[in-house]
Amino acid sequence: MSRVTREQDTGTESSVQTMPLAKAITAALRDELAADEKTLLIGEDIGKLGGVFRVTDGLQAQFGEHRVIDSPLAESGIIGTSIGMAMRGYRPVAEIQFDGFVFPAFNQITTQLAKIHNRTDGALTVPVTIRLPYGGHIGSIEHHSESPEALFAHTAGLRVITPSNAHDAYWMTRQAIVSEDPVIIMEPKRRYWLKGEVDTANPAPDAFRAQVLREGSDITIATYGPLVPVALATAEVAQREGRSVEVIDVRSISPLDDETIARSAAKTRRLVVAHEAPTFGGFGAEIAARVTERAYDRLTAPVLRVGGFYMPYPPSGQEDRYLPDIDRMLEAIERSFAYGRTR
Amino acid sequence: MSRVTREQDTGTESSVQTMPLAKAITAALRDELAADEKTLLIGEDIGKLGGVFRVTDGLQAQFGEHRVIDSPLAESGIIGTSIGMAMRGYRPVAEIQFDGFVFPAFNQITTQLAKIHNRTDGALTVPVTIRLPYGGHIGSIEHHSESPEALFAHTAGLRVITPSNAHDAYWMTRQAIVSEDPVIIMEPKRRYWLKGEVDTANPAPDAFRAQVLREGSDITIATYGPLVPVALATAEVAQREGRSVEVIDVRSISPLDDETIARSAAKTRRLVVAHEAPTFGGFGAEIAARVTERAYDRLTAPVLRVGGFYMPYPPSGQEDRYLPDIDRMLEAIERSFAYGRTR
Amino acid sequence: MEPVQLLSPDGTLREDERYSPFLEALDDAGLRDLYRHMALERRFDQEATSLQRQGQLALWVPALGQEAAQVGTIAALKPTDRVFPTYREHAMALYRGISAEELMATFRATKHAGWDPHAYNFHGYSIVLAAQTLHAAGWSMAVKQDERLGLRARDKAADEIVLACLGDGASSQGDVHESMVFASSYELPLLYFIQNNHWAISVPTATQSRHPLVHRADGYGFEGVRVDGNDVLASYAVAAEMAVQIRNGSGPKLIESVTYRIGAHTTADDPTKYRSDDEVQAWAAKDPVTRFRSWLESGDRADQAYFTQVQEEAEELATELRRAVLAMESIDIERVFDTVYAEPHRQVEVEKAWLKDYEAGFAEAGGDK
Amino acid sequence: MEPVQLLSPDGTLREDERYSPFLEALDDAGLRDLYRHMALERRFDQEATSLQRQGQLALWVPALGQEAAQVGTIAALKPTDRVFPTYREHAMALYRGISAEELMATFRATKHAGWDPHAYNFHGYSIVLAAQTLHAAGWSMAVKQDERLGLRARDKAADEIVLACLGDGASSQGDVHESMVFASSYELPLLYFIQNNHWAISVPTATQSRHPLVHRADGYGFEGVRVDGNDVLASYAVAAEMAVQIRNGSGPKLIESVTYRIGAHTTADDPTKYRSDDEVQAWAAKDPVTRFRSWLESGDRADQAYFTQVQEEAEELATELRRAVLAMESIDIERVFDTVYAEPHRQVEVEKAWLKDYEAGFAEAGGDK
Ligand SMILES: Cc1ncc(C[n+]2csc(CCOP(=O)(O)OP(=O)(O)O)c2C)c(N)n1
Ligand SMILES: Cc1ncc(C[n+]2csc(CCOP(=O)(O)OP(=O)(O)O)c2C)c(N)n1
Ligand SMILES: [Mg+2]
Ligand SMILES: [Mg+2]
Repeated sequence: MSRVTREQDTGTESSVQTMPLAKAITAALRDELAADEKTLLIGEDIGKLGGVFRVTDGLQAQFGEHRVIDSPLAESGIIGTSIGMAMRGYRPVAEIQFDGFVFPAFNQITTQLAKIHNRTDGALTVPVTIRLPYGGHIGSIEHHSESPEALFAHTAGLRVITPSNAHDAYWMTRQAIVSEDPVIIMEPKRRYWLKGEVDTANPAPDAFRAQVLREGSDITIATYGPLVPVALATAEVAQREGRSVEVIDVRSISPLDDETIARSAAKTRRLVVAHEAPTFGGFGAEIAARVTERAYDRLTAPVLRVGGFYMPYPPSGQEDRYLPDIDRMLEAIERSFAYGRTR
Repeated sequence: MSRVTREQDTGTESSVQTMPLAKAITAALRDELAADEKTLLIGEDIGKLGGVFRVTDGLQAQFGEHRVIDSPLAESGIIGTSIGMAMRGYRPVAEIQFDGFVFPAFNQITTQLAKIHNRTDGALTVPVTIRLPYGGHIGSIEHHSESPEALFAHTAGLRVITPSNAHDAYWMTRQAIVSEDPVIIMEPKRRYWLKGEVDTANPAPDAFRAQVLREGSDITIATYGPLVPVALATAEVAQREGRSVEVIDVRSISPLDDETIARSAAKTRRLVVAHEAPTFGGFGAEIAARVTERAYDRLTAPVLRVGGFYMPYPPSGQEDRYLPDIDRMLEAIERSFAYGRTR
Repeated sequence: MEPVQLLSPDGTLREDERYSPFLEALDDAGLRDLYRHMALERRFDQEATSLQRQGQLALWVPALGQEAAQVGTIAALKPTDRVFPTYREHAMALYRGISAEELMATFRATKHAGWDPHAYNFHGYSIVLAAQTLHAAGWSMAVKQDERLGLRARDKAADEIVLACLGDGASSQGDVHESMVFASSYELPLLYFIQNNHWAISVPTATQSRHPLVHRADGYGFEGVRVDGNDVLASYAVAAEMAVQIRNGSGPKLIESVTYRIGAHTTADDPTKYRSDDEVQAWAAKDPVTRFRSWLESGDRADQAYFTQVQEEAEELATELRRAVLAMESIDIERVFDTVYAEPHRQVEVEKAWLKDYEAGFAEAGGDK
Repeated sequence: MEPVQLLSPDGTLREDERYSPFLEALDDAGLRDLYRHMALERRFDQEATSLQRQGQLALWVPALGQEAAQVGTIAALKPTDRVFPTYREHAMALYRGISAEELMATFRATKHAGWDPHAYNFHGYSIVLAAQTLHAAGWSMAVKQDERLGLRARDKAADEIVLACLGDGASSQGDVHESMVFASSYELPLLYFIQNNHWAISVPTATQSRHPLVHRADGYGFEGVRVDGNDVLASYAVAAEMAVQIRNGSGPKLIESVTYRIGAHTTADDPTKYRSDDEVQAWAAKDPVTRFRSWLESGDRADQAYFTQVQEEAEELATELRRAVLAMESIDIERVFDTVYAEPHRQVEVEKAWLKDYEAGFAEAGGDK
């Protein structure tokens, strides 16, 4: 990871630019393609079209069709051939077009990609990066709004990360690509057009750590990806109501930086975890169980979870009632404080 | 579910027989094949061979090759065609040969089987049962010892159950087949030869509820499938050491009978959850998070989890160090009591 | 392999020993009706596109250019034959009588699927590419099993065949292979219908296969035929010929219908990024609707009054589409809760109740949730 | 399609215009060596079976009967060609120099895979059927990319070809299709080698395909050839001929090697449940090793001393196998922790430390954990 983490501010002309999250990823891909000829992109429609979200726009024109490869329409094929290329020293960055279409590749991801380094006792590394746009609130049709992170996190051998802002998106993408391990980078598609400053000379914190985005003293909200801006907005509202909310961007699902979250929970003594995926069996359960164990004596309420309902992602006409929003987070905060009162 | 739950003890000749768990499943399949001509079995090697575990032994001879169907070697095909048959009114019982080979079918299970009833606003039901032998401790090679229940439980639309004894195996299999919903019945393969009494006239409790198998007053262990006998043995040992352990067989992963577990935890004030799957992101996290929420004011220690490590299932030469056993459960019990002391 | 063509772009009808006899089933009214269905779909499609532009639909997937492929094929089947479409078979869906409202639910995102498959022997659109090809194989297995069980009179069961639609892009998916393996192994009454419209979003067919897709059938030992998908008569005749064989127990078959997607992949797509105007113009010149209309006109099989009447019907359909779409409201999330399972499920019930209480709290507080 | 056969079961060598010239590369020593490798594998296999019976192996997967298919094919490749095996290619593995200890790790369950693929250009056994066919395609894409990048001299890169092994059963998996789609789309230097040994555990090949598997290649537009897999010379010549073409840029090809699994599927299997003794006997009569040995003997290409020497070498190999197996111990779980990731991972580290403390507790207490 040296190249990506060692880079330093040169102090000369400004390395800071404001851009949408999607374009930060484009920039990261461009910079990695330029830095290492063994890095290549593969996926459906990523070439001339630049991907359905235009994240790879212009990259095939710049690097050629053998480095930005339009694949046949076959997700298992995309991941399976990426594995084969990685075995021979390449760093394929595979794009899966939408969250709901990752499942045909599930076998290659779970039984192969995740396990090959371990299976071969370390003889083979498979530094494949999988880019997976995920999450809802884009008003789309079925299979275009899902959040399958829990289904990857449970399988050891994969790293699963998700940025929430442009600067992180740039740096976490680069760190994912240079990692020797397979990394699934889950891109919060409803935030693709969220603008932010990207400093290409000052690396974001380690992609595999959480980050406290807002300090507070009464309660902590830990969330990731698309809900981070919601949590920050919730904290604003709560502030007006006299509650000081600490907001943690979890950033990395596997590894999980439970240390940072538990430290915060131990401080505020209350924790709410939020994600778009259904609560039941969701990754929030892992955070809740783990932090409860680590900070048990400090907590004054159970860790509460805010998530999607136990249903297939509903028709988008109903997604506003399905998705966690400020009100749902506030409700959980209130519920948490109710415990404090009655105890 | 009427046929299966309504049946009553006829009071005439004995309906009780002692048999291994595997044979209880055979009997259940035979009885359902006999009861409904629309029920059929499909899978790899389930015909003449009777399946690699001989669970379907003799059924093709009895019911013919069109009701006990040897399929091509293609798991997505097995589940995908089962869905198609179910759409037309059949009740396919699909066998997946081993836990590790369910992943090629993951797309059909997750994006199709689980969602079709919901997608069609109830117009189509897909009463497919998937039989999935799972878990370790059989001294086998890679991919033959996994526990992927958490990967199914998170997807709404599937029911996931797992019996731990012969009587349950018989009845839960029959209930799975007659359910109008898709059911994944996870069969604890290391317990296939565990004998027990099966009463074919007195139904086991509802397949979708948990069951208290042993009452106790100091702490509860909730587990399922292969670890149930381990938990019962642990309770015996603990008893000698003066700890009264309540043991719950969770039985149903989705739906989860959190009521029964939380009631017990509220009574004993301590809960340990155990499964073979890796702890990280495992289903134990859901039980822990949910029960903590429900019984928060009663608990005197965090819910502790005993599970596999975050690694691919290791070579079986090391499985004894990987798998939760009596000692690991005892250790968790001690850890739980340590909390009680320090608080 | 040259695609089977009966009506050439310049309007001449060729004789073909194998296929022409199948056109005899169509009298002038039948021929006109093919046109009518194509014209209706075209108008419907235009209206849907404009509704999407006006923000009334989440998405639209135009079928422009593929009307002949779809209408010819579905017209050759019986209403009892079971169809498993992709998401672009609007002409087929309308042919089967699916209403504008039912068809648009998916695209207005008010429901995942808008109709009961059993009511039309026509399944809901399938978004995960190729998954439906396995359902079609399973359905076909069940057709054969019904027959064995005597659940339908033997010839009644033997009568039903199944159509599995897929695109050139989807043909690369593993599920298509597994479907064909099952179909050939169990000799299923299944017709694969690949609409090779030259593009899978931005990816040309050559990326899926340098070799004509029709040859995929060779791998499994069943027949495949390439047909000019812009020729409604060839589309009809080839499907009709195959349907007879399949009904007679031939086992599976495959049609590669060579056609062209004139519009964008979906309303979210920008085809100028990946294909030339020349290419689109060249195909527009082979337009299936005008080709067939000219032939009808030239042969006096339809008069001006007929075309006017069809045009009026098309306008009515467009009006009805617009009315239906504007009136359509999303099903409630309560209904979504109720259909996750067919039988009661504890977590679903608890969450549904929670949401009710939660939203009621806002109502009490005068909020709008 | 009749399988290519050069050496008939009765011991006559046929001339074949296309394939016989490829035998010229083999002098008598080369021919004898084919025999030697077959004989070594056979003895190795017997010993492994008996080790399994004695409880020293978790499982064994006999390759008896498939020696010619495997040895002929691998001998036709260069050592630098990359092989992606299934789990039954013991003759190939031994041919490449993989040691008894390395080979048996999987089967003694002491390690998942026992050797470094880079050391032998031979990948670990693949248990999830067909997954490796996609890795082979990806590897082949990388071979072509190396060449484009000039990372190897052009002819050096063009020199490497890839062998993807699979069974008749595995051929039904979707991954095989996707692999062939990629291979044909990108014109990869990839040879598919299907050992059709007539059974996938208890399921006969006909259930996977009523049509000879060799035709699967037709679907993608590349060449497929059926070969008598019990004829080591035909196996060699066909693979050699194809290798030349692939090296010259032909793109992918497929061999269906028709052979028979004489033993059980694995030591856990009971083949009497699904196949007749007659069938097994009929195939035993076509034994590839005795067929070739008779021919070597009859043509004076090898004398008795040679066979005795091979037999001795085989006994030594068996002894070494037994020794190695009995001495092999499982890697420690610590090592498993260390290889889950290539870079540090918090949860893995925490759990590894926890286990250490936990087990240390037993040691202190005088327990045995
Ligand atoms: C499994 C899967 N992967 C990706 C997609 C995204 N996607 C939707 S349509 C499409 C192209 C399909 O092309 P084709 O099969 O030729 O059908 P056409 O759209 O041309 O009718 C893609 C990639 C999907 N729906 N499902
Ligand atoms: C995906 C997957 N499904 C099922 C299995 C279980 N299984 C192991 S070998 C085998 C039969 C394979 O037959 P074939 O491909 O003909 O190879 P052969 O064993 O005859 O060499 C089966 C079903 C598996 N290993 N992987
Ligand atoms: Mg297309
Ligand atoms: Mg075989």
